[in-house]
Amino acid sequence: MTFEIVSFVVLAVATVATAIGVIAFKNAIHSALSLILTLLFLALFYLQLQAMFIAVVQILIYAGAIMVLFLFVVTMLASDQDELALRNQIPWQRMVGGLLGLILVAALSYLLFTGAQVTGTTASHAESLKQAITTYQGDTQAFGMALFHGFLFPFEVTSLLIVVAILGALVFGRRTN
Amino acid sequence: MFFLSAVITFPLLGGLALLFFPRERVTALRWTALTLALVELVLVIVLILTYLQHTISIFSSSYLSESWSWLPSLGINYSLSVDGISLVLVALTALLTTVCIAASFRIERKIKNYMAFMLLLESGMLGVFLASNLFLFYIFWEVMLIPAYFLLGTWGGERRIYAALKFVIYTSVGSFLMLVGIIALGYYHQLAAGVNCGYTLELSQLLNTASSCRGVLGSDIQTWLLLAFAAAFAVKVPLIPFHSWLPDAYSEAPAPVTALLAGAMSKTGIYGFLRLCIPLFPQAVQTLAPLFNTLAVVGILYCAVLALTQTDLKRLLGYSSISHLGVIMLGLFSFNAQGMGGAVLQMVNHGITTAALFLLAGFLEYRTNTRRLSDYGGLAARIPWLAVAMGIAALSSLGLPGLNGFTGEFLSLLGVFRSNVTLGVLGTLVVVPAAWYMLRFFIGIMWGSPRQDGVVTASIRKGSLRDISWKEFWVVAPLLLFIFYIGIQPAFIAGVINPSLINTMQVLGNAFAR
Amino acid sequence: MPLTAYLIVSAVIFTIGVIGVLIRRNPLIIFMSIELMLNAVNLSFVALSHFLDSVDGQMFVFLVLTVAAAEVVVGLALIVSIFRTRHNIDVDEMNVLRG
Amino acid sequence: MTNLSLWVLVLPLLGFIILGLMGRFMPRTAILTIGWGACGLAFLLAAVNFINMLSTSAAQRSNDSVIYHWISAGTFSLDFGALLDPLSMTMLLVVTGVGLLIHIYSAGYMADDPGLWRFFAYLNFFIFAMVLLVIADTFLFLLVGWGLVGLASYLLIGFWYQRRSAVAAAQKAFVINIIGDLGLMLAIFLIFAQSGHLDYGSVLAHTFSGGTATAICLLLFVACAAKSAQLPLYMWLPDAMEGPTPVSALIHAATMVTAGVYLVARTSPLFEQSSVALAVVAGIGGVTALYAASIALVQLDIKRVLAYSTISQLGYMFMAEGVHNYAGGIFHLVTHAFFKALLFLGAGAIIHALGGEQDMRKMGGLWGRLRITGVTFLIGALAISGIIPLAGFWSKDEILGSVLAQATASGNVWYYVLWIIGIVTAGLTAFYMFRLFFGIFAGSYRGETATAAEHNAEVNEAKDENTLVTAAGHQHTVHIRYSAIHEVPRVMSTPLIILAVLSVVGGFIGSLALFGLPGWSPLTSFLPSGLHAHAADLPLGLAWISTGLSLLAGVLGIGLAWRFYGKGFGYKTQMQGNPLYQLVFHKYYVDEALNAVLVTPILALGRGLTRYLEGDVLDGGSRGISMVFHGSSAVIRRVQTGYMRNYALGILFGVVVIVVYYAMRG
Repeated sequence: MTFEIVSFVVLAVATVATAIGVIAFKNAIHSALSLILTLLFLALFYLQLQAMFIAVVQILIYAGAIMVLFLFVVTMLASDQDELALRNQIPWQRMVGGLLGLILVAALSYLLFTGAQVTGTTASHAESLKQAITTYQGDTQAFGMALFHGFLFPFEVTSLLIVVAILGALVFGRRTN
Repeated sequence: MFFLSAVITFPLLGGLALLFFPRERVTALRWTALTLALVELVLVIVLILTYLQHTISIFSSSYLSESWSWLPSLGINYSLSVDGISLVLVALTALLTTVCIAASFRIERKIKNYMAFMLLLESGMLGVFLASNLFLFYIFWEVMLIPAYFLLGTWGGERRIYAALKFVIYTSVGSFLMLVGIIALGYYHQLAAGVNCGYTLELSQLLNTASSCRGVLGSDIQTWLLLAFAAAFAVKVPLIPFHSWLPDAYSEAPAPVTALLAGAMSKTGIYGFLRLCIPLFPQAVQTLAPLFNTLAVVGILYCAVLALTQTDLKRLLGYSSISHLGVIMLGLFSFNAQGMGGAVLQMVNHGITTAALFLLAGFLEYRTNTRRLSDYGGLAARIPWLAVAMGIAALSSLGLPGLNGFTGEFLSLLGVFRSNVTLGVLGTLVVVPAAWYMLRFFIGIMWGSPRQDGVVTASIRKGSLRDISWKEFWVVAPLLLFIFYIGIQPAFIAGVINPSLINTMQVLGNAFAR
Repeated sequence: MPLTAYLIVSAVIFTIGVIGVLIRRNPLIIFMSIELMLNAVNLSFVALSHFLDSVDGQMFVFLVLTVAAAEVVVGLALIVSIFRTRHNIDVDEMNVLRG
Repeated sequence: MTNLSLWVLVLPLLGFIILGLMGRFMPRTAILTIGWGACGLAFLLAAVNFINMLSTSAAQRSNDSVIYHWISAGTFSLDFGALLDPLSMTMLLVVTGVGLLIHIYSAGYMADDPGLWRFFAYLNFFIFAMVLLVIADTFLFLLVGWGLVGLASYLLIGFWYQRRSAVAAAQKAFVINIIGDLGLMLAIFLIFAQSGHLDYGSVLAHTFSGGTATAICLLLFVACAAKSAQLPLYMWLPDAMEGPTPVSALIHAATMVTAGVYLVARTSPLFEQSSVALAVVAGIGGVTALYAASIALVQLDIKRVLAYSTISQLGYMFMAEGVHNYAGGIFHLVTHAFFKALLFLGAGAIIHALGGEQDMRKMGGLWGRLRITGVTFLIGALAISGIIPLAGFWSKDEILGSVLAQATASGNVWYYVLWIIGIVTAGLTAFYMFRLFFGIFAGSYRGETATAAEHNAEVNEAKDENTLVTAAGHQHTVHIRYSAIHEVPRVMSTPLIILAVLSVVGGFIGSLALFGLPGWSPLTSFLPSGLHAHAADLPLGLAWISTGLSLLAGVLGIGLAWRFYGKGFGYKTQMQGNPLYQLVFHKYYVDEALNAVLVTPILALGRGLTRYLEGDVLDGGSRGISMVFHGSSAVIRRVQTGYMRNYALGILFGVVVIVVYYAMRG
């Protein structure tokens, strides 16, 4: 129990700290590295929540593929422009944004503490997750069964979306003469 | 039965088909468009024959109405029906569209789009005349606006953009108010009829003629709803002071478009008053009748005086058109068989006469490239047959006894006089300035001594000022024919109108005087 | 740990992402902030999936992942092509839509 | 009978349609055949009808037949029908008979005009419209005919449509006639609103309440005053002389302008219900008679003299009708049709012979050259002056007699005044007619010796008159040498002779009671009894006084004219300084006053409204509203900073608001 609390607190602090790092570093490469860390910590959270498959996918796709892409672009653009050196045309944005952000997090926390309770049980049509994990001997298989039975159509639509995105990236990336 | 739908959608589909034509085949485009309009005219004639064989009653005959569920929970159905009043207006629209398309052969630019828009406009107007669901009515009402906007803004004169924008803004402000009115009407009707009755926009149910759900609206609600509806119709007619778009639009649009707008589209406004405002809000209409009557009378005399001094041919005709429409409005709000029957008859007459005048003015403008009255003079010797045609149309417009304009105006004013002597006298007074400005129009062009210089004289020297051609003659010939026919023998059309009119006006109860 | 704790972490990360979008002018970092927001939501999905004992939450996370991948692909391509034409990637410079 | 009367209507219409559509391409003979044929056949049919009618008993003479159903709306239902009764038959004979003579005459008068076909088409159209007016059996078709004769008049006045003065005259005539139509329309509305009918039979049998009857009759009289050129709506008739002279003879003397007289006679049962309206009719008639005669005294254009004379004579007719003697009005209508047509045609012959000259100052001494015209003109002048035993004497005598009878019967002093006006006007009539006659025929020819000074004076006085050269080439004035003046061709002189004969004998259809033949009154006994039954009887002694005085006034007028103009017409330039003369010469400045009071302000109002209310207020207002939106959008658009981050901030703000709302709600 205590281990769980300790690990949660450590993870939470680390995640939040690296997340702040993402938006605080001047250098985009540092931000990207910090983001990778955040994503890894999140994957640990998923593990803690017994979502093995998602945790792996998170690392493979996010930390692996997407962030590589990010780093690639960041290094390609090699933006040595210092953001702070440029004149900030809307200086009040920073303060107002920060203030609103604080209000948001405060209000959300208040809501979560006072109002949010898990009242429902399992959604009626879905099987119990834990039962499925035992039935299918593992989280991945349970996930696969659900994906290819209940969520086949969204899954296919997603694949279509990715194809379109690839084509779009190709079009944008093409050098126009 | 799909017959009414076919009547409405045929021009629309035809117009869409036109768009697939190659752009260069100009002649083929023109003739196809004309053929489409003619086929539509034949369809309408079939409709007339069907109607005439039928016992005359509204909203019951199976051939002459159709209804399909569309969004039943919102009371929205695709339902159409025809009775004597809409029948004559449908016939008028089909006739005028045919004539105006035939008169548009001179249009050179983007002929494909032009013809398609003309046909779309026809569909819109036919839909307005045939719809018997308020939502459908509104849709067709807006459908009219789109082609009218493009026709005006694309093929108009120098100030076409200004005119088109003004037209659209005036019209759409009015029609949005009507939309609000339509939604509110359904709500209040449901409220009045009771919870078991659904929300409905079906005209027959709102009129309490065909339904067990009877809801009578309170007089306050009626008044506000009437004002919302009237906003749309008053702009379209137009009643003063909502007429400011008209002189610009009518003078800038190409002549066939003006003819169609003035001849057929202005009738949709009056039709709205007649078909929706009066039966739906019988008490409010009677309360507010003095308002509409005043606007109409002021409009009649005001626009007549304005027409006296216009220097632009088409503006003069535009103001004269508003002035004459005022007489129709007066007739409508007299609430008796003569006034209202005369008003409907005069809608047809006004459509024919105004269209003829605008078309003839267009022929003239095409020859001389000017609309200024002061450029003309003494042309009767050069273009005698055009002068004759224009003379006939002008005489019909000023209400010469024996021609169609007289028949309708006489009957309307007779009705007005019966219901209110003062209004009758004031309305009748208009014949004097009407004669004055129409003669000024005719004499200014055709009589008097020819100008020594100027645009017109130049076109005479060039030889471009020719008399009416056979093609042009066949364009206006049907209109002139009807000018005589309705003047001499109006009984037929009046016979078609009157039974339906009396049926429709039953809701007015004792206020409707035979 | 109670659900609320996870959700609060999720809310905090989300807010950090929001603030990042608002205060940074480098589009790459704005993009990363958006990723932060997506991941914050993912966290709450997974947490809820766990506590509600349903696989549906994880399914959403999976879909969000794929959508995020597609979004990043297109977004980065956009950024690259903007950089090619303007040689400047300050979002405040991209204000041609000013009224 | 129905068929026949219908053909009287249809034949001229057919003539009009054929000539109108194809006349342009027809040879002269074909045009004449159709034009004459249509009118001639109509006259023949009318005559046959008339003989038929004479053979039936008096009670059966009224024949109303429905031709077709015109319209119905609610309780309003109307058929187009033809009513043939003695009154319409009398009118029919006059219209088609005089019309035929003038058709024949026109062939000569208009021979050189390229628009001959058009002229005959219009003439046939006029005959059609007039027949329609006369045989209509409802007020509505009366109105139709009423409007159509107005149109015919308009077309014929403006026949030479490139002459500015002709166009202006035509427009004026039409608009003033429309005022009359307005009166008639309102009268019809009132009749229908009160009685629910529009056919003569029902309406004339209906009893209206006193005020309504007066209103209806006064409105009807507005129509009559406009059509028959009575005060205050007479202004168009003198200007209408711009039309070709046969038109003036047919429309503006013999037939159309008498439509008002016909209408009053036709609706006499209504007028009998309102003594006020009748008094107005009589009063206006009398005043107009005197007023127009006074203007006629000083006119120089021979057609204008005749035009004012026509107005004056129409005044007589209304005077008769105003004292219940409708038959007397119709009687004068008939005789006037004869002698005034004769006078106009004579004037036309003179104008024709002089190559378009209408100014009396350039005539004189024509007796020697134009013998037939001179003799017939003299007969006409004598007839209108009321010299026994010519037609005018009888009818004028009957009118004056019945005015005096009314005066004695009612004891109202105003009827004595009216009677005196009648006598005085008779004298004035004789004076100006013989001033005209001597001016044309006596003395020596002045056409060749017009001095430059006179010419200038003429140009100044007649600057709005016809000096423009027409396309038709007819009216431009050529000074013709005396020896070159020739008598008009036979086609023109024959109608003159026939009309002269009619002017001599036409009076004998009236009553000869004065001369010991109490049973002899063919016209009165032919006409319905209602048209004379209400008139007061005059004792024989008083009748002799009236007759004698009117005869004396006529002789006196002729004598004075002989005294002043017997040796020829002399234009007295010193008269120009006389303000009274100027006042009368300029027709009491009525046209100018009307222009200043009515026409100019209305046009100014129209221009002002176009510019300010339409332009600045309405157009400007709608533009102003668009400016408001334009301006406010200029402010609001600053919100669109273009910074994407700003928009994101906006979104966040919205999210925070929503979340805080839920947090606050708990």
